[in-house]
Amino acid sequence: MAEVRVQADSFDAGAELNRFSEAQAGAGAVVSFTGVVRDVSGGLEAMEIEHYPGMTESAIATIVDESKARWPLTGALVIHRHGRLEPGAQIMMVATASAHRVAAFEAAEFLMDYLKSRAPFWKKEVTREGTGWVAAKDEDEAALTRW
Amino acid sequence: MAEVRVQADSFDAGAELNRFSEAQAGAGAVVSFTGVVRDVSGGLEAMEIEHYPGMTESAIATIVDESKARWPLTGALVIHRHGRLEPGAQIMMVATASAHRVAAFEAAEFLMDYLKSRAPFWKKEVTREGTGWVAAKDEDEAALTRW
Amino acid sequence: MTVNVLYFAWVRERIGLPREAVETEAATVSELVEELKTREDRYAAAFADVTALRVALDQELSDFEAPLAGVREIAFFPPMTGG
Amino acid sequence: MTVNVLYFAWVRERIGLPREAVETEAATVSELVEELKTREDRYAAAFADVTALRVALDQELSDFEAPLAGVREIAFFPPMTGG
Repeated sequence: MAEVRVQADSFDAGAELNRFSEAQAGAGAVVSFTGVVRDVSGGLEAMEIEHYPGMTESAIATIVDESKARWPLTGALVIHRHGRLEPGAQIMMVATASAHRVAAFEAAEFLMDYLKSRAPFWKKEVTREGTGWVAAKDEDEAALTRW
Repeated sequence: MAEVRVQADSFDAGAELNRFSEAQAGAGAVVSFTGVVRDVSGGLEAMEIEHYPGMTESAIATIVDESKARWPLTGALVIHRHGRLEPGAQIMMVATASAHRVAAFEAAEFLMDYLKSRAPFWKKEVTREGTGWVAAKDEDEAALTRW
Repeated sequence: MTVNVLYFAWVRERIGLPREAVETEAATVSELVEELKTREDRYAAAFADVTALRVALDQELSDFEAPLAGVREIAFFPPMTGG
Repeated sequence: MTVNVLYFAWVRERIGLPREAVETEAATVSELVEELKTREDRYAAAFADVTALRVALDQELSDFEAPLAGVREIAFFPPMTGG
């Protein structure tokens, strides 16, 4: 009913979406979110994602449990990569399924908002000029007040 | 940049998501929604979807144009089936892509809300006991006031 | 003038056909509806409660007070249930 | 008591190691931070502004006033940037 994967390997978002959807008996609505490394400045060589093994999995599981307590989901999926990712690479994906669209959308947004600020991942940008840790955005912390 | 398909044939949501995502240069966020025929009463044999050829395509194109005017999307995809669909079949999908997650989520929800009430499709339920047209829900009309 | 009138979903089922050419001098959608209702019981039944209906003129959503001048295609149908 | 102290992201880089065992009698996270700051400049630099830091006790987010009794693993890191 809920699946959480933290991995260095790439994943096939389309195949994951199909596999997830097929397992959702009774769901009329499936929502997916895929996050992709963007080359904002035009000079990004890679994004390095550090995480906290052990805590990462349990923190995501807690967030997923919270989403299932708030919305009537038939299932939820979270995949999040770590390690070195190049521009265009998929960083993570979330999928949610419910009888109705509003629950599926809201749960997916909730998962994304909490993964941004409450799952122990840190992003470092590698450019030709050097490296720098991505700062947390006030707007990401503020997004949590919606829930 | 925007693709609208109205078809009787089934589609592969995962393959469509991957094809869509690969075409979105500069997008950091891709959101998809898939609608599936639910057997609510336990006796549904099929859902028959009637539409208005010609107007369907132009109405959806207008809705997609409106979403692109409201959010900075790199692309949008709408696929909607018509004809006889059995429980578990995918009815339709929407995908949106943008630099940031909030725009991609909001645009996908906007497209869904408008497709529900402003695209000329009508659903008829076929059960062992007979057939009946699905009534429009007040909540679906009310959802449009959000935008 | 001659207009193509289209019916969808239960409007189509009640009237018993998906489209027909109609000769009319009606100035508005409402006037056309009144003309159709006098034709036969099945039209009167389909148009008994126009608040349960929607209308599109030349494939764009419109309303029952809209003028028909220049319109070639008129469609009547219940509220849409896509998605 | 001996606790495992973990550092992530720029905290790890400033201190120069990802984890270490620390012998301490500190009653709270804040007391442990004060002890660490007296060790060497790199610790003082990493902990100069604790409002820029987050702390997890036994892999659960906590705060700097939390007691350390019974805690085996303490992690310091900047605000998270997942997703």
